[in-house]
Amino acid sequence: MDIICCPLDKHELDLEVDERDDEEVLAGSLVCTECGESYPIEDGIPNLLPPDMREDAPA
Amino acid sequence: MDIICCPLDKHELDLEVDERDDEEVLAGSLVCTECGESYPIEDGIPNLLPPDMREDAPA
Amino acid sequence: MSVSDAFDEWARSGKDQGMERRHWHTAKHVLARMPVESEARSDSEQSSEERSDPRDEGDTVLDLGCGSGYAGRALRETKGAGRVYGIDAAPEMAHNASSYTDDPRVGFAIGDFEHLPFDDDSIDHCFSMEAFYYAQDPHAVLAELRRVLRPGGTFYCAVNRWEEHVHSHEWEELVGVPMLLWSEAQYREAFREAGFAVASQDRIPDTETEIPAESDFPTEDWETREAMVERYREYGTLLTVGVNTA
Amino acid sequence: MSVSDAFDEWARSGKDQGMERRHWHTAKHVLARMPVESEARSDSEQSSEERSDPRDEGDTVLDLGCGSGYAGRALRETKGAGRVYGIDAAPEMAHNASSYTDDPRVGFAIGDFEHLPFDDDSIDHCFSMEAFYYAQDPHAVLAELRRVLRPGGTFYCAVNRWEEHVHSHEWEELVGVPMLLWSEAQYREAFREAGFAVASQDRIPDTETEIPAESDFPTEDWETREAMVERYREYGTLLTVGVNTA
Ligand SMILES: Nc1ncnc2c1ncn2[C@@H]1O[C@H](CSCC[C@H](N)C(=O)O)[C@@H](O)[C@H]1O
Ligand SMILES: Nc1ncnc2c1ncn2[C@@H]1O[C@H](CSCC[C@H](N)C(=O)O)[C@@H](O)[C@H]1O
Repeated sequence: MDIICCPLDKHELDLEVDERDDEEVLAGSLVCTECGESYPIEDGIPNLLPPDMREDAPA
Repeated sequence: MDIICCPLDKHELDLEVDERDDEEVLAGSLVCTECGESYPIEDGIPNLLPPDMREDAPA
Repeated sequence: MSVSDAFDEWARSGKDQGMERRHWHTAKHVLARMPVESEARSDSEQSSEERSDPRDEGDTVLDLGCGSGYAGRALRETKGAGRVYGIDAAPEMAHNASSYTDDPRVGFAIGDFEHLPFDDDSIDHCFSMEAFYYAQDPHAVLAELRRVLRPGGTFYCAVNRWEEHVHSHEWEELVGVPMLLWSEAQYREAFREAGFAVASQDRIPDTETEIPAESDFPTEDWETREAMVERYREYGTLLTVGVNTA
Repeated sequence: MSVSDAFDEWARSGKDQGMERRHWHTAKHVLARMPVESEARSDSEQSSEERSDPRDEGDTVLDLGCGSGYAGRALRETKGAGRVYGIDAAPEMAHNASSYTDDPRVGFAIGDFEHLPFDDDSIDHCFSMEAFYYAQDPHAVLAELRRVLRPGGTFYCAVNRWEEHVHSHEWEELVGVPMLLWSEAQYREAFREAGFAVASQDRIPDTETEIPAESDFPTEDWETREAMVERYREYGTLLTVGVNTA
């Protein structure tokens, strides 16, 4: 997903791999090279919601 | 028809009225202010074909 | 025989109205999609001096190869278009079209769509049904449209004859005048080359033309019912919509 | 309950597939119109270094509020789209969508369409079905789309709920989340304000949803058969197509 960027400041993301198979990264995170915000990847799907919209965000 | 122009050089046209009723010019001509080409109006309908495409043009 | 001589003859024998009736089956769906505004757009910044600009009274629409002129009449009635101009290269067509309406905001002229008699940036939308493929130089038509359409203006190009539509290939021979035969991709490519963005392209089926029962085939025009169904229900009309991104 | 919590629940109970089945009746006609190219366009000037650009392999399409992700799968299969991305704010929706395909050129992400995680000028076309009106700030969605779409790129915005469609007014209460209710003119105006040209707008009838016989009314959902016919056969889906003229 080479056109993916940080939803907040639209800067590049660095990939940090925790677990992968032949085809894709299953778990890990995408970290914004500008603001440092980290976006989790679970089951191969990145969660690029702004942090305050994430399920685990304090209500 | 205020946006009508010469089909050849796209310059403004001057209206010359031969016959009119209350609503429109029935016969007359539209003359290009730049190239001088004259376009006939018959039964209220201007013939703005390039001159060499007109019916009366020599074949 | 030239294209306009041929269509003068059609106009004299009333075939303009036959075309209107048949083309309406799909043309009405094309017209329904057109984003024609009936009032000045809020984004148009006009000084009070310009208040007589037709645009204050709604969008200006051009109908290329207008035939009986039904499209302009319909857009005035259904969408309140501000002004509608129909042009046709066949004088008898333009005269017939003019005789079917006395709406002062609908005007007709005899003209060639490769040499448009309109100012730059003077038109909001252009519609054309079953006419574009008569162009001798289709690229010249697109260049002219690009010139007369305002930025953001649309060109609705509808044809019943194109490469993928196999049943339309023989028409050239039947009508006796030269006719373009582009593929769907060629339409898109030519539009883009001329500076239009292609906003959409699809086939609009004609669900209204009556198709006789199996036992009536072959008919005068159709070998098989299957072919006739394909022609109308599947191919129908090809619509390509371009937007002037200038 | 938040919109994404509500749709997480829908996804868990398989309602994503029910929506796919129902929405397909009109969505397929919307998708058919999209001018998605399967190969690099001749007008794209690319140096050999840029050959790995996805665009060389066809257009890139984004599906906003993708649900089960059927739109992206269909555009890969029918038009050979180069890449397709679906985003949905409900994590369970994105996970379901991902489980329905193993096409490596179809990707899903959890994301908010008011905060798009895509580079400027990176998308050729955007499709969205039955999602736009959940936007808290619809103008922000349009601004984001304007940013990510390439010049000449299209936004296909399809909704079954809008002002003129009287039978959709009560939905907000039924679903329990706030929902926008724009008129057709408001869609056009908002698109133009955001810098899109409006290429077309029309209602696409749903001719497939079965409508019971007169004697079966009132049903659970419908007081009268007439109202149900109006809902599906007349209103159907409102499609507004915008083109980024930037
Ligand atoms: N170069 C040209 N310039 C303008 N009109 C042209 C033309 N070549 C063909 N035409 C016109 O295009 C029309 C095609 S027939 C279609 C008529 C009408 N649009 C309808 O849908 O019924 C004819 O009237 C013909 O005279
Ligand atoms: N702000 C937002 N950003 C992204 N997706 C959103 C959203 N608000 C709502 N959605 C999603 O939009 C979807 C609407 S349901 C429609 C799903 C699919 N397009 C179909 O046609 O079946 C839901 O899956 C919901 O989670």
